Amino acid sequence: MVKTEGSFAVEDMKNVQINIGAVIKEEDEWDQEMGPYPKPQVATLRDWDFKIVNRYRIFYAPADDTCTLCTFGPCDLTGNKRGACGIDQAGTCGKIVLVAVLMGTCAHTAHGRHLYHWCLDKFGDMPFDMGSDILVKAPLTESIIGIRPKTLKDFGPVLSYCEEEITQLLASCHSGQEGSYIDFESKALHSGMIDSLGKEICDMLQTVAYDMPRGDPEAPLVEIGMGTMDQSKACLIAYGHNLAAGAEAMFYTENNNLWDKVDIGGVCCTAIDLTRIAEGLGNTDIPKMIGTKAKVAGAVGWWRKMVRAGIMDAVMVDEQCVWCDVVRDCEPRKIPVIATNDKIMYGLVDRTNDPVDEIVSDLVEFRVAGVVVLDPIKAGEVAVKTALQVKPKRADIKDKLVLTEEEFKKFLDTCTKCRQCTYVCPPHIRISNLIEEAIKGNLEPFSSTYEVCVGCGRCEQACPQDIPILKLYEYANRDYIANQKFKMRAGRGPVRDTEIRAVGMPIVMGTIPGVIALVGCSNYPNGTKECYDIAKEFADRGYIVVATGCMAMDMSLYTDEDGKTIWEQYPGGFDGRNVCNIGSCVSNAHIHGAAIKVATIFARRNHRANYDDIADYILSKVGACGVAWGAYSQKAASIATGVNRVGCPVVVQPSSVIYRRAFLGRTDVPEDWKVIDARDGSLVQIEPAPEHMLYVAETKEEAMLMMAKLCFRPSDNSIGRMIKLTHYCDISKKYFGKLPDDWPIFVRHASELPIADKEPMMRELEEKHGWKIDWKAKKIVEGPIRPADVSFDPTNLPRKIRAKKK
Amino acid sequence: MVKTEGSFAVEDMKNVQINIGAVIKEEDEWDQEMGPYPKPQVATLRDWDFKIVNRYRIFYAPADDTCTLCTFGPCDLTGNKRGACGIDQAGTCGKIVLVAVLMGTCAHTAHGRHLYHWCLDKFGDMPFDMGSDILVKAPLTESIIGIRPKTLKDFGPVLSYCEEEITQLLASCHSGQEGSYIDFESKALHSGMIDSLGKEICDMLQTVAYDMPRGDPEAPLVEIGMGTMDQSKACLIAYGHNLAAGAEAMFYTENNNLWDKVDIGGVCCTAIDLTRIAEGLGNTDIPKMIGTKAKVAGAVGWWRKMVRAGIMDAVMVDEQCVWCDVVRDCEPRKIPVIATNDKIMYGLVDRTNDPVDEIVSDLVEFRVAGVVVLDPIKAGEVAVKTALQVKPKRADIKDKLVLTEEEFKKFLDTCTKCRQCTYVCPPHIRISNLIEEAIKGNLEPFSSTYEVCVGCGRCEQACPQDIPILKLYEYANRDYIANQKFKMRAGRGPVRDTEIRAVGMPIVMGTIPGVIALVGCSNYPNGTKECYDIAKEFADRGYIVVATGCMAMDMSLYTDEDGKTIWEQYPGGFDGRNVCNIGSCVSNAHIHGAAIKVATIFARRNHRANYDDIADYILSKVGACGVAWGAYSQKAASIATGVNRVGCPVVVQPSSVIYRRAFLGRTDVPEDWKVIDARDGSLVQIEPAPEHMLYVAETKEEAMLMMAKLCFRPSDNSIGRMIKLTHYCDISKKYFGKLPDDWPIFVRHASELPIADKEPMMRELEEKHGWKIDWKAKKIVEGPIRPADVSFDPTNLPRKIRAKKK
Amino acid sequence: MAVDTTKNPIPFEMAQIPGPEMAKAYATKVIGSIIKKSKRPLLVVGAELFDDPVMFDKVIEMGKTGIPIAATAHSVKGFVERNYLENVYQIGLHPLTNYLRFEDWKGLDGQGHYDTVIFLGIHYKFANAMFSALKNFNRNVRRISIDRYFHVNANMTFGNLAFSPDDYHEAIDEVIAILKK
Amino acid sequence: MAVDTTKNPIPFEMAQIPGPEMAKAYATKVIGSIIKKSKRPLLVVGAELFDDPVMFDKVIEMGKTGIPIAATAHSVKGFVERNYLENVYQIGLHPLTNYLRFEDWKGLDGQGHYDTVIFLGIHYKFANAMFSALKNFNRNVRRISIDRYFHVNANMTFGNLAFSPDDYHEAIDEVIAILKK
Ligand code: SF4
Ligand code: SF4
Ligand code: SF4
Ligand code: SF4
Ligand code: SF4
Ligand code: SF4
Ligand code: SF4
Ligand code: SF4
Repeated sequence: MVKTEGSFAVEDMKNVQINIGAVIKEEDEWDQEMGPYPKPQVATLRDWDFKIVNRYRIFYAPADDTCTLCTFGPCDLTGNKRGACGIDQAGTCGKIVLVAVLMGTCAHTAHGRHLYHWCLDKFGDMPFDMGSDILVKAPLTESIIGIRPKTLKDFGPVLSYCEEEITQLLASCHSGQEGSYIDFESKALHSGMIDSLGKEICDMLQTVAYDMPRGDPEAPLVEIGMGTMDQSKACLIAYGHNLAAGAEAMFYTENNNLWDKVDIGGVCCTAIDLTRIAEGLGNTDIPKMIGTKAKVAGAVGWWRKMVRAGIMDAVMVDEQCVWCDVVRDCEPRKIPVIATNDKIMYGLVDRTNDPVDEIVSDLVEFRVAGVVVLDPIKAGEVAVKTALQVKPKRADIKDKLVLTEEEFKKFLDTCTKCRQCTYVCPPHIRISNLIEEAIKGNLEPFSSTYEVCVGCGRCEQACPQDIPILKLYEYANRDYIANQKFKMRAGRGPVRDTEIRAVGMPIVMGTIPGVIALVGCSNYPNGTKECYDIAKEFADRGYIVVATGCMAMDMSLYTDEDGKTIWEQYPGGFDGRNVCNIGSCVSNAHIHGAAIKVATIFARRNHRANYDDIADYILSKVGACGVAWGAYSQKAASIATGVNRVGCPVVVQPSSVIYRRAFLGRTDVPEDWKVIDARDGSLVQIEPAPEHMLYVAETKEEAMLMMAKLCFRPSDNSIGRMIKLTHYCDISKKYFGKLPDDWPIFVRHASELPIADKEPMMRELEEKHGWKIDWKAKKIVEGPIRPADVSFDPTNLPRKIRAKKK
Repeated sequence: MVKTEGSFAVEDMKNVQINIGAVIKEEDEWDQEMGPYPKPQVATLRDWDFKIVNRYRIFYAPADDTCTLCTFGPCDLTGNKRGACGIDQAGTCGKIVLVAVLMGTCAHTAHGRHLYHWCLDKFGDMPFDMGSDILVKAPLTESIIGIRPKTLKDFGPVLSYCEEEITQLLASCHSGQEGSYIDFESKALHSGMIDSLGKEICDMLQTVAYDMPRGDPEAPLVEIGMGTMDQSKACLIAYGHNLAAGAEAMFYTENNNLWDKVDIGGVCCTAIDLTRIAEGLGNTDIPKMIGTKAKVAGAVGWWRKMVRAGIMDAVMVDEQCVWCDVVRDCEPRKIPVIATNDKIMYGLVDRTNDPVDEIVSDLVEFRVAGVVVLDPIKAGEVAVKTALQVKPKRADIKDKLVLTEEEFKKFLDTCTKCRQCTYVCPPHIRISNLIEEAIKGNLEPFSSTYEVCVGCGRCEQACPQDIPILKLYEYANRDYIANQKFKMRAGRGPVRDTEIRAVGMPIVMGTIPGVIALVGCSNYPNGTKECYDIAKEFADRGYIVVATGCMAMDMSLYTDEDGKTIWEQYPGGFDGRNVCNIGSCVSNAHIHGAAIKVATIFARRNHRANYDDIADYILSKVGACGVAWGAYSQKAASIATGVNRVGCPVVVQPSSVIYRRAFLGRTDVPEDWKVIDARDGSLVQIEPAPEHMLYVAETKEEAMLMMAKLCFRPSDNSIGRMIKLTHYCDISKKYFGKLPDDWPIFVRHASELPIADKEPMMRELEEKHGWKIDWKAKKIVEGPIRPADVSFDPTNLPRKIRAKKK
Repeated sequence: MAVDTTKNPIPFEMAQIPGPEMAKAYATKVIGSIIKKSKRPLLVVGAELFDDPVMFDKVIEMGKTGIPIAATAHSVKGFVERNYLENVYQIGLHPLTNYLRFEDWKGLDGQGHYDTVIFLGIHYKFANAMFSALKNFNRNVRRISIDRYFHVNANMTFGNLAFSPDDYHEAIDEVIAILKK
Repeated sequence: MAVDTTKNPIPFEMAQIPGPEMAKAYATKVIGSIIKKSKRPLLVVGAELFDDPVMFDKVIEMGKTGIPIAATAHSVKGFVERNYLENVYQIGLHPLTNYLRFEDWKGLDGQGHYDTVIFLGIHYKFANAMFSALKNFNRNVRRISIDRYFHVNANMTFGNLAFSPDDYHEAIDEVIAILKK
C-alpha cells in the first residue's frame, strides 16, 4: 500500500477534522540506515565544497568591471577593488555566478513544481514505478533527501526542500550579505546540487505520468529536422521545455483523428519529451507509442530559421529556452502564438477562462497576435484548431516568406561592406564576405556558415542598409531546409541497474576509458557539426557516450557515408561504443544518477543522505567527463555546477567565459594533489586526476584532448590507465601532431604505457625525464609520482578511513 | 484546541504508520467566506497589476546598455535593441528589476524561514497571541493566503507558499523565458507582495517568540548612538537583521550577571529588534524588559565609522545589510568576528561543533580573525566571552586607532588635489576642498559632511596618495563620536485595531491628511538629518507619521531646541501629530497591515484571500505615501514594490534611479484617470489621485511636496480635500515660494480651497483657468473635473459594482 | 580665448560606463549653435543652482533668449525670488522625462514636443539616468548637458568642470553669447 | 610607411565595454619596443593561426628572436608541421591564464613568472576574458594584443584590422622587425 490522503471524524472531538497528511508504509524495504546529511542546508556540505575549490582553484574572468546592483553604485571594481558595500571584484563575480546558477536551478525546479501540480491534477497520484530493471529509482532524491519516493506525491516535500534552499541562497546575494567569493561558490555548488535534484523530480514525474521509456536502450527512432514538418498539413509547433500543453495537443489530435491533417513538432526540449510519450511500460491510458507521431522540428538554435521560413501555422510556447521575440517574429508571418505557462506571457491577454472557439476565432482572424491559455487541455485544443483553421489563410503570406532570386540579388547589391553586422555577430561571421561571394554567384559560404549562424538577428538590427540577412541565409539554404530530415533516438530515460552492474567495474578500473556526456545548448563555436564529431570520436574509441537536450538533437543532423545518423551507427545502451540519448535537459539528472549508481550498486556504498561520500567516490573513481559545447543558458551553468559538486569535471565552449568562473587545478602545486588512502588514513601524493573541474576549451580538438585527460582517475588499474593513456596520446597525435607534454605524470607502471609506443615512450622517460628504467625487465624502477597499486582506496573524506595509520 | 501533530497505529494495517499532518480546528471563528484568490500564483493577480501599470506607466532608466547574462552576449541593447535571445532593453530592465526585487524578497523570506526553524527549536510551538487589542492579527497572511494562523507553526505553509512563488518567479528570469517588460513588472509586483508577506511572518514570529511590544504606543525609549557604547565595558556589537544570536548574547549576559562588564549594542535592524525583546505581554520566560539593556549603536550607514573608531571589542554578524568587508575592517583593529548565519560566512572556518572555550581562545589570541558559529546559543556565549577576554588585549591598539593631530596634519599635506576621491564618492563630497579648509585650521567642512559621508571607503581606495580619508573624518569628529547619545522609541510593532477604529474614517475622508511612512536605508542625498526634517514637517502638520529601520534610527540623532529627540517631541500612537517607530525593516509589514485594517476593520471589506479588492480600496481611499529617502538595498526595492502592489505610492531618493524602474502617471491623458463608481458601474473621470506610484525626487523639498500630493485620494470628502490641499499648497509656498501649478485640478468644490487663501485662489480659478464662479454664493459653477460627491465609491474592479448602471 | 570645455571627457562618476554609445565633449560654440538651431529646445534646470546662485541669473538670461525653462526639484524658488517666471514651468525631473519619452506628448505649453533638452544644475546621478532613459527610449530628443559634469549618456556635453567654477561660468557665458547672437 | 594600427580603436565585439579602464590602440613601433624591452615576455598563440597559416611562420620568426611561445588549443600542430618546437609550450589558454594570475608560479620553463604576455591568433571572446582575468587579478603582468582585433581588456592593442589582412600582416612584420633589431 502506498501513500494516500483522506480525512475522517474522531469521536468526542467536535469541530475537529483530521487531515491525514501522509500514510507512510514502514521503511522496511530499504536496508540502508539514514545517512549523515538528509536535506543538507546551505552550510552542511560546505566542507566538501571547500575540498573541491581548494584543489580546483576558483578562477574568474569578469565580464563587467563595474557593479550596478545597488544605489551606492556604480562601483568600479577593476583590479579587485571593493565597492561601497565592501565586496570586491572576486566576490561580485561569485555573486553573479550564484545568481546565474540559481536562475538555472529555478528554471528546472519551477518546471518540476508545475509538472507536479499538473500531473496530480490530470492523472491523480500514481505509484512511482520505474519498471523491474530499475530499483535505485531516484538516486539524487535518495542521496540528498534520504527518502525513497513511493508515489508521485512523495516528490512534493522534495520540491519544498529545493524551494527553501533556493530562497536561502538568493537571499545571500542581497547587497551586504555574503562577502566571500569562496562561500559564494560553495553556495553555487549547493544550488547546482539542488538543480540536479529539481531535474530528477521533473523527469521522474513526467516519465511516470506520461509513461516514457524507463531506460530503454532501444527507444524508437523518431523524425527530426525542419524538413520533417509536412507542409501539406497544418503544422503546429510546441516550443519550450514543458510538455504539458503540447501533449494535450497530441491527445486532442489523436482523439479527434486529426493526424492526417495536423503535424505536431517540437522545438527545444519539449520536442524531445513529446517524442517520449507512452513508449514505456504501457501502464497508462495514453495511446501506446503516440510519442512517435510527434516530430522534433529542431533544437533551439534552429528556431529563428524555422519561424522565418514560416514552416509552421501556429506556435505554442511553454517555458525556459524560448526566445523573447516569438510574437514579434510570428505576427508578421501570421503565425498565431499560444502562451501556455505563466513564466512566459509576453504581455498577451490571459484567455484561460474564455470559450475555446472565441479564442480560436480571435487568433484565426488575426485580431490578436497571441493569447495566454494556462489550462494545458484548453491550450492544446485551441492550438490544434487554430493551426487547422489558419493554415488556408496563411497560404498567400507563406509564399512571400522566402525571397525571390531577384529580391535576393537586390539586397546583395545594397551591402556597403560596413561590417557593422560582423561586429555584433556572436560567431563573428564575416557576412559582407559571404555577400561578396554571393554576388559572384557562389552561395557556398552562405551554406557552410548556415549552421554556424545562431539565428540571433543581431546583424539585421545593426545593418544600416536594412538588409534582411537571415532571409539571405534562408534563400541560399532553401533546399537544405526542405530536406532537413533525419532520425533521432527518443530519449531513453535513466540508466538501468543492470547496465550499471555490467559496466561498473570496467568504469572504475578504467577498462572502459570513460563516460562522455554531451549536454547543453546550441551555441557551438563552429556550428552544430562539432557535437556529432565529438560524439563519434569517443564512441569509436569505446567510451560510453550519453547525450541530452540540444546536443542530442543537433548531433542527429549528420550522417556517415552510408547515410546513417549517429543513432543508427551505434546501439543505445549505457556501454562502451554505444551512444545513448538520455532525454531532454531534465534527463541530465540520470547522468548523475548513473554515477551515483556506480557507487551504490557496483561499489555498495550507502548513498542514503550521504551525498558527499558519493561525490567523493565519483571524484576519485568514476572516470566521467561532461561537455557542454554549445552552452548558452543559466541552466547550462547550473547543470555544470551540479555535475561539479557530484565530483565530475566539465569542459565547455569559449563563449562560456561570460559565466565568469572556472575551477582549474594547478599541477605545479604538489600539495593540491594529496588524497587519503582509506585503508589506513595515510596521505598519498597522486597524479592530477582529474586535473580540472570546469574548463573552457578553445577548439573542439582541445576539448576532446582535455576530455580524454579528465577521464583519468586515481583508481584506474594498470590496464585501465593504459587504455586511457592510449586514447589521450592518440587524440593528441591525431589533432595536435605530437604526444601531449604531460603524459609521463600519468604513468605509474610500465604496463600503463600504450602498447604500440611502449618502447619509444620508455626511452623518453629515461632520456628526457630522468626516470630509471630496468630495460631487461622492461620495468620502471624510479620516476613515477606513485607506484601502481590496485588496492589503493583514494578518498578525500577523513570519515572514510577504515583503520588509523599505525 | 489548536493544530497538533502526532501518529498512531491503526488496527489491521500492519506496517502502516499514520502521520497526522494537521488537526485543524474547524473555521468557526472567522465569519468571512474564503475569498476568490487564496495563495495567488504568478498569473492570478495579473489583472490587478495591469490596472496599476496601465495608469502608472512603467518608466525605465537603464543603468547598463549591454547585457552579459548569457553566452550569446554581451548584447548591445542601446535604443531598445534586442539581444540574441530576442529580449529588448525594456525587457532586460524588467528582468533586472525582477531579480532585484526577488533578492529583497528572499532576504526577508529566508530570514523568516530561519526564525521559523529557530523559534520552534528554542521555544517550541507557541500560540499566536497578539494581545487583546489586535484581533486582525496577520492581515497580509489573511489577505493573501486566506488563513488565520493560530500558532507559530501555522506560518510554515505560508513560508512554503512564498518559497514556491519565489522559485517560479526567478525561473522566469532565465534567458529565454519571459519576454515582456510588462509581465516582468507584474511578476515584480507579485514578488513585492510575497516580500510583504515574508516580512509579516518574520515579525510575527519574533514578536511572539521574543515577546515584543504588540503595538505599544508607549514602547520604552532606548539608547541610540555610537557614544552610548560604554568604553569602560567590553563592547559587543550584533550587526545585521536577525536577532537570534544577539539575543542569546543578551541572555547569556543576563544569566551570568555580566551587565556591569558587558555592553551590547546593535547595528542595523538587529539593533532595533534587540531593544524590543520582552517588552510585550510578559508571556514568556525571557527577563521582562531585557531589551532596554541593549543599545542601538546605529544604522548601517554608521558601521564603518564605528568600526574604524574601534568602539567595539567583538562583532557578531548575522544576515542581510552587513558590509562585506567586516573581517577586513575588524582584523587590523583586533576585533574578533563571529559569523552566526549561513548567509554570511566570509570564508571563515565553521566552528559550530567545537567547544566554546577553544573557539574563544583562538579568537582572543588572534589566531583567527573570525569564526562561523551557526548555533545561536553557542555564538552568544562565544561572543560575550570573547569580548570580555579580548578587551584588555585591545587596549594598546585602541589608542592608536584615532590619528594624532600631527598625523592628521601630515596627511592633509600630502593631498595633491587630484580629485580621484570625488570621482568615486557616492555623495560626491569634494574631499580636497575639505582638506584645503582643514589646512587653514577650519574643520567645519569635515564636520558638516560627516553625516553626508556614507563611510563607503571608495575614496581611500582611489587616492593615489593613500590618504586614510575616513580617519581624517574620525579625527575631525572625535568629540561628536564620543557624544553621539540619543533616545529612540523601541519598535512598537503592529497598529492596534482600536487605533484603526479611531483613525479609519478621518483617513478615508481625508481629515487626517495622510499617513507618511518613512522606511529604508541610510543612503540619504544630503545626510541623515533629512529624515528628521521630513518626519517633523509632516508630524507638525497633523499627518500620521510612521517609521521603521534605518530611517527610524537616523531620525533619532537630532533634537529640537529643548534637546528633545523626535520621539520625545511626539507621542507614539498611530494618529495625527504622532510619530511611531513601528520597528525594524520586517515590521514594515505592519504598515501594509494598517492599510489593510482600514479596509477591513473600518470599511468592513472582506479581506480574506481577497488581496486585489483590498489593494483597490487602498489605492482609491487610503491617503498614504511611503518615502524611502536613503534606500540602498534590494530589500528597499522589494519593499517599495510590495507597497505599490497594495495600492500605495512611494517616493525615493535620486540614487534609487539605479533600480531602473519607476511608475509614473500622465496627467495629460484623461483616459488614464477613469475609475468605476461602484454604486452603478459608471465610469468617472477623476483627478490624478494619486498621480504616481513610484517617484524619484531630486531634493527633500520636492519629496515633501510630492508626498503631500500623493496623499490625495478620490474618496476625500470636501473637508479632507481642503485640509490636504492646504498642506500641499503650504509646503509649496514654504519651499518653492509659490503655489504649485496644478492645484486647481484637485478642486471639486469651493469648500475645498484652503481657508486662508480662498478668495485669491477662486479669483485665479476664474481668471487664469476660466472657471465659472458664482461670487455671491461663493460657489464654483463650472470648471472642476468632477463635482464633489460624498457617496462616490471609486473602484478599479468591475466585480465591485453593486448594481449595474441603468 | 574660449574655455576648453572638451577637457576631462570622463564621466564625473568614473564608474558610469553604460555601453558602446557614449557622449563626446564639445566646445561651447558647437553646443551653443546646436541649441540655437533647435526648433523646440527645453532648458531643464535643477536644485544645484542653489549651490551657485549666480547660475539662476545666467539661466534667466538664457530664458530671455526665448528658451522655455523647466524648473525641476524646488529650483523654481530661485526664479520666484528673482521674479522671473516668464516661460518657467515647475515640474519634477522624473515626470518631465516620462513625458519626454512619449511621442504623443504636447509639451509643457501644449505647443508640441521638444527636439532638444538641455540639462543644467541637476543632481548628477539623476540627470545621468534621465539621459539614459531618453537615449534608450526616445532617440528623437537630442540630449545636451551644459552642466559642470561630463555626462556620458548625453549626445553632447562639456567635460568635467566641477572643480573649475570660473571656467564653468565663462563657458556658460559663451553659450549665452551665442544664443543671444 | 608604417601601417596605422591605431585606427578603429573600438572593441571587435562592439558590446564589450567592461568599465572605466579600457585599452588604447598603439602603433607597431610602440608595441614592438615594449615587447622588446620586456624582461620575461610570453607569446601566446591560438588556433586562429590555422585560418591564416602564414601567421605560423611569422610567429616562428618571433620565437626565433628568443620569445617563448605558448601554443594554446591545438595550435601546436602548426609548429609541429613546421618542425619548430624550440621554445614552444603546448598548454590550454585557460590553465595558462590561471597560472599567470598566481604570483608564485614559476613559468612554463620553471625559470620564473612573466612580465608581459602577448596574445595573437586566439578566439576573440576567450582572449578578451583572459585579459580581463589578468586585468582584475594580476596587474603585474602587462597585457599586449597583437591580434587583428581591438582588445579592450589589454593594456596595449592594435585597432581592428580584422578586415585588412594585408595591413595586419604588415603590422606584424613591423613588430618582428623591431624585435629583430
Ligand atoms: S552592491 Fe556593492 S559593489 Fe554593487 S553597486 Fe552596490 S555597493 Fe557597489
Ligand atoms: S543572425 Fe546569424 S549572421 Fe546574424 S548576427 Fe546572428 S549569428 Fe551572426
Ligand atoms: S551591416 Fe549591412 S551593409 Fe554593412 S556589411 Fe553588414 S550586411 Fe553589409
Ligand atoms: S540544451 Fe540549452 S537550449 Fe537546449 S533545452 Fe537545454 S538549456 Fe535549453
Ligand atoms: S540574455 Fe539575451 S540580451 Fe542578455 S546576453 Fe544573453 S542573448 Fe544577449
Ligand atoms: S567614505 Fe565618505 S568621503 Fe569617502 S567616498 Fe565614501 S562617502 Fe565619499
Ligand atoms: S584622491 Fe587623495 S590626493 Fe587626490 S584629491 Fe583626493 S585626497 Fe587628495
Ligand atoms: S533600512 Fe535598508 S539598510 Fe536598514 S536594515 Fe532595512 S534594508 Fe537594511
